[in-house]
Amino acid sequence: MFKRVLIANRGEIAVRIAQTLQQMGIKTVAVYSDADRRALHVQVADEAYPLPGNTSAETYLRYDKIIALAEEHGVDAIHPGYGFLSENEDFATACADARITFIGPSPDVIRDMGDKIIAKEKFVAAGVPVVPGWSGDVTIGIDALKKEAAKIGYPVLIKAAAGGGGKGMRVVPKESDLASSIEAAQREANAAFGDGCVFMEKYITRPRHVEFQIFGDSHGNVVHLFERECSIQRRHQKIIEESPSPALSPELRTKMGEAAVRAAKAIGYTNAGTVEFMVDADGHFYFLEVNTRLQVEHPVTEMITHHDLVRAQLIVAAGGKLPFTQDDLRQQGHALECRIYAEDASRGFLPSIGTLEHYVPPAGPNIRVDSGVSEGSQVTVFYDPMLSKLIVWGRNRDEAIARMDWALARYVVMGVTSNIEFLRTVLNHAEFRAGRLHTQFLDEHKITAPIAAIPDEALIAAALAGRNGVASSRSAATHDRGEASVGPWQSANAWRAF
Amino acid sequence: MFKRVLIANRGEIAVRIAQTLQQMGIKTVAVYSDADRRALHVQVADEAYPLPGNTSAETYLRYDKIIALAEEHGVDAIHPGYGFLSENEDFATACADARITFIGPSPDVIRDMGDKIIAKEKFVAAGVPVVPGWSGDVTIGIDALKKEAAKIGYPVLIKAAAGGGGKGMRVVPKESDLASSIEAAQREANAAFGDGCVFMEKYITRPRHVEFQIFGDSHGNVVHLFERECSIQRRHQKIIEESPSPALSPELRTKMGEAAVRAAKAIGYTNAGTVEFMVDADGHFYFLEVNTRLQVEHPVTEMITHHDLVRAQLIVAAGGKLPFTQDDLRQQGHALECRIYAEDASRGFLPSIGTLEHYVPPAGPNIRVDSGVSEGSQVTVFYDPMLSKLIVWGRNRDEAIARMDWALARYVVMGVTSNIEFLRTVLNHAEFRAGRLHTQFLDEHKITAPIAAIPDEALIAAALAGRNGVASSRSAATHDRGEASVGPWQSANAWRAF
Amino acid sequence: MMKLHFKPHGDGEPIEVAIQKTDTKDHDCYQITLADRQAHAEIESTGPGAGWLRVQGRVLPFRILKKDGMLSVWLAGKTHKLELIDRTARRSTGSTAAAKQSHLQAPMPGTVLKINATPGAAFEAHAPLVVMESMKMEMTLSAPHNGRVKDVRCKPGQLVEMGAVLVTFAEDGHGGAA
Amino acid sequence: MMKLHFKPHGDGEPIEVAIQKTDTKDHDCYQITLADRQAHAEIESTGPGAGWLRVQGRVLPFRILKKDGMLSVWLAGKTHKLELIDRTARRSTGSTAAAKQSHLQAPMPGTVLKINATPGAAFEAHAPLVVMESMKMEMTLSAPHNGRVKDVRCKPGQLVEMGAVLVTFAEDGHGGAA
Repeated sequence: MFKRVLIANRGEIAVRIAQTLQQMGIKTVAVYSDADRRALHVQVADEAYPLPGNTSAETYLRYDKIIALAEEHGVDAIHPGYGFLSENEDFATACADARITFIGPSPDVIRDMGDKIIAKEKFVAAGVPVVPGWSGDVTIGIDALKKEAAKIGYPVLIKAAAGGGGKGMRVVPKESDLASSIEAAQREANAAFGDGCVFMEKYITRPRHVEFQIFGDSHGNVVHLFERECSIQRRHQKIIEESPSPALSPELRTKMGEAAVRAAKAIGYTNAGTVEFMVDADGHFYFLEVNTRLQVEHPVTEMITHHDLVRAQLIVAAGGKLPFTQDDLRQQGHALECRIYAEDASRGFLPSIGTLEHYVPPAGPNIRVDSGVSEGSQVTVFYDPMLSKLIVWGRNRDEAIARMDWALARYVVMGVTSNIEFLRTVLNHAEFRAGRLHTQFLDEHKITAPIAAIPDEALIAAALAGRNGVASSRSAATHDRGEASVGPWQSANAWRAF
Repeated sequence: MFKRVLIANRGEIAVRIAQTLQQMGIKTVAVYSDADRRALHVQVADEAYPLPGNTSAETYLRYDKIIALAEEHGVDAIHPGYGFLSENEDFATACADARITFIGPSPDVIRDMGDKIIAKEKFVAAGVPVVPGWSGDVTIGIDALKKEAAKIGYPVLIKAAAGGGGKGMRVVPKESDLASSIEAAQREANAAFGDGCVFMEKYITRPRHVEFQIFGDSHGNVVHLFERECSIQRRHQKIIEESPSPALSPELRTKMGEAAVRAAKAIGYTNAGTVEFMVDADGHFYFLEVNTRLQVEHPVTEMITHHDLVRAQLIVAAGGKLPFTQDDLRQQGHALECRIYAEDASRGFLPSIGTLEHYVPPAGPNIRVDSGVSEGSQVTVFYDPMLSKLIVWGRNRDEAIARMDWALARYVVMGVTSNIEFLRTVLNHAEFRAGRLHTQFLDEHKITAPIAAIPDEALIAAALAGRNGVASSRSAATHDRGEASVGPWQSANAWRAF
Repeated sequence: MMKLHFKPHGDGEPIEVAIQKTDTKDHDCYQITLADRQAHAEIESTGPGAGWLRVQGRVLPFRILKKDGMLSVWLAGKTHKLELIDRTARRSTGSTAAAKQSHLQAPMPGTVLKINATPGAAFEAHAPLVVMESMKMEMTLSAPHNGRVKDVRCKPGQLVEMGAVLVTFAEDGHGGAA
Repeated sequence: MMKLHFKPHGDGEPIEVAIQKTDTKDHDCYQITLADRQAHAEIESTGPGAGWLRVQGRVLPFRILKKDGMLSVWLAGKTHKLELIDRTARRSTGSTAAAKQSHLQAPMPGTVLKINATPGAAFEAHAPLVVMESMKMEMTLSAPHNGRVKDVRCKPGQLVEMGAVLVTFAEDGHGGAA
């Protein structure tokens, strides 16, 4: 097994990977940008080295610098987490050149699966159903493109060939929107992935997003660890995930799992990956794409299988056999994940930046919080505004939902605006409780941030806290150096004037 | 199901019970002493009512007051937790008289099992092996007692007929110590339980303490939820518990589990209970006692069975059937629990009182902390100095130990002295790792608090923190009302003088 | 007796909260008058900006934060924003923003990608005026109402602060050519 | 250059730590001299009494607390207690307790159960003098050395504070009847 592993990432996933590494007796090496100097992922590592600069392009995407640090500090292997360099074929190749193990699939697999058009062809060859669509050179001109779109039938979906996460995606309801949508998608794809290549496919109305966790080793073993339903999305960004999917019969689960494994075997897949499918109202499923990395929502799978996927990644990357066979794996109970974002649902989900003046994640049996921040952390403009993931387990879906709602109601985030109240609105929607999920759920049910009337108790708390000097700001107490700190209540003249 | 349940307890168990109740949609009602006004168990409840006074006798043991509050506030049922009134037959009877459900076994069972002499007789009748001993009227005089002790054979153990938790227990190595030991045990038993009645039994050298979780409903179903090994004890107080026991073969486990269930059925046991056994080096087991309540270490069982024991208690107390059958139950993986005490291992484990200036429990997958305190909490002289329980799960014992050690190393407790470093010393002892446990483990291996040399880094931290004004005391910032708070670093003249 | 006046953030009428200490012992107990409602409340501090209220037996942990002149109160899973109105103060509260917008501001820090506005050009409500990228997401800033561009104060590729004025609007009846 | 002197709590020689700031930028970087050892260290605050050190790449979160004149430093799972020695101070540190004990103190608050001491009575080292109950546990307070009782300052059933003097000892060669 490796002795020293560098985590080429930040935030909650860097913290979570460090936990497994350290519990396996492996030293963890972190890297950090200037903006992340006080970040949690630095504090939990055994060693940490700076990547000067603030933007991703200057820091976490600079694989030349990361590999140089790894070589300088005797690192055996690099875990890329998700995002950043995790699906970068060049990085995986550069690691191999430096004789450092990249914890993930081979560069070839990353390249092929990173190109959605090639990925689709490979899956078609393995007999996996795919969504009808068109791909080719978009410079054929708008008239030719309109013809292709008409063949597929509106609504049509424009997608970036590289990358994922909703960037470079546009739904086109009618022909007149086609040109502007392709242009916008290309611009976004270019900005996000440095590759403006896009393609079109049939837009399936009210599909469910159901993905299968797959895992392969270098001995030819490939298994799946069941599905995750990730239909609750906002602008193609997943926000609530669960397993089992309320939509899958045991037969459909077996069929889809077998299809995922068959395709993964056909392409010689190793390490952790995810095969994403759309499932329509009639239970037909269509291959979407493969993510060649650990997925944000992997804890859902960990909670229903009781296996640590990061640990399995390390074993497989070190040349070992998968620590589980398909027959070992059981889907026990029900797991739910909510992604906690610093964003303001009442202002169009604009990211909210600032200092986490109060940050108290919930805790209790069968509650897991994978957090990238702690009280006093800064949320900056430079990176993704996800603060944490709240994952719960229950014996069944109802119990899991009740536990999640309980936990969200006790999750204190102040200083930045969070999506916690929005998540609770979704979770308590009758259609969500009934399990009738699809990717347009939030739009169709017009779910927005609730506007709560201010209860008397909040006014009483505000009045009495001011009167008693209870209220104070963390930043005032913490970050004033050299001079005596004065609580904000004392300086509120109006407050004390009465 | 009940609508409103009063928790007649405090600390971590009151917090933990509230979590299950609230997630089941049941309103929780807390009670609190003057000293507990700011305690965590008050904050997590839906409603809370004061019990004036500070000592247990004035507050959490005053069942007349507790029942009056329950009646006044429309409570359906009372959960007694452990300790305090949990094994008090009179309280259970008074609840029944007030038509409030007592969440636990019937008063008759509590009475019979509370008297260790009667309990032993009942278990003998059910064919469960017991330790040879003598019980009777100790006023027969010291000479007669010496004769009885000689028949049993030294070492002999003196135990209180009422209660548990190590109170009123004395090991007597030789005849000359018998009189003073009986006197001390009687005095302690009298103080703790209001009943000085004691008995003698054979003291088994190096026994393991292995107990079985049992559960019965009012429909005649009784099951066991496997064992917990609790051999690591200090002054008869358990400090580390685990399941499975490293000592039990599958055959022995089945045999002991069946014996526990057989006896429980014979006495008509309902709700949660624990049958404690001693296991000697040859795998013989002897009945010790029955605890007619939820046990401190019940989370160990929850983690290996994935069942919520408090939830099961509520279902059974409401007249429902057990939510699991013996065949449903599986022992999965390995769970370990460490009890975190505010006590100073370097000063003879004296309880340590004060304010928790820093309190940061560890978190991560498969780590559960049942905590009765939070940062800023007061640890007082009035109650048991247990702060929390740290429970971890692993696929096997080695993984669980590694995770526990990782978690303990990250558990920050400052302001009071904790036993965390002592626990890590035990956990890292070669004999503990080998699973060779027995109840004299700590004495025999002379495990004491480690005396760590001060590392350079601690001196550097102290010097730089003072220089930079990092250090500050929470109490100075929080509890000074009305005047601007000055950090202690600023007021440390010597500090700034250089 | 002490009276405080709060205004809910955004819309809403000011609310008067009158508090009267009822207990001189250790505990902080108060009689509260809130419009026509009365309540007895206790408060206890559990840390900086943290505490609990006890009203009619119900225990309500809260967190409170004063930031940018606004009070945020977290209570039972919801965060409420309030302004404290100083009835004795001379200065105005500064919260009376112009009813009609005179400019388009950056809602958060980010990079300007594209500008669909030229000085003097007319625009309709909801017309996309500026495309920005922030936190790796593209967003379109649309016109709040019909109007005419007065001045463009940013250029593509520019990194702008939150609140930066990107485009100013001509006042009614004024401005450049149609 | 700033020099600080620490004494490990309990036994141990004072240790000098010399610190010299090496960086005038945002980060707080220092050159440290500790006896014959040198190190480069960075420090960052993450909250009240909390922060991390970075020494030779290693990141070490710490917590620090000043209480009763003593510094406690939590680092990598261990808590270290230090005294800061003020070399310029006029007043004595107050930590030089008498080498021989002149009395028996309550090690913590609790109730006195039993007293095995009468004024003038001689006792041997380890003899049980007082039995107390605290936190529901019984504990025996034993004689620290051979000696003679001077005075008994408590009685059974009495609730005593931590540090309360329970029994005083006669000075050497003095005291009551044998």
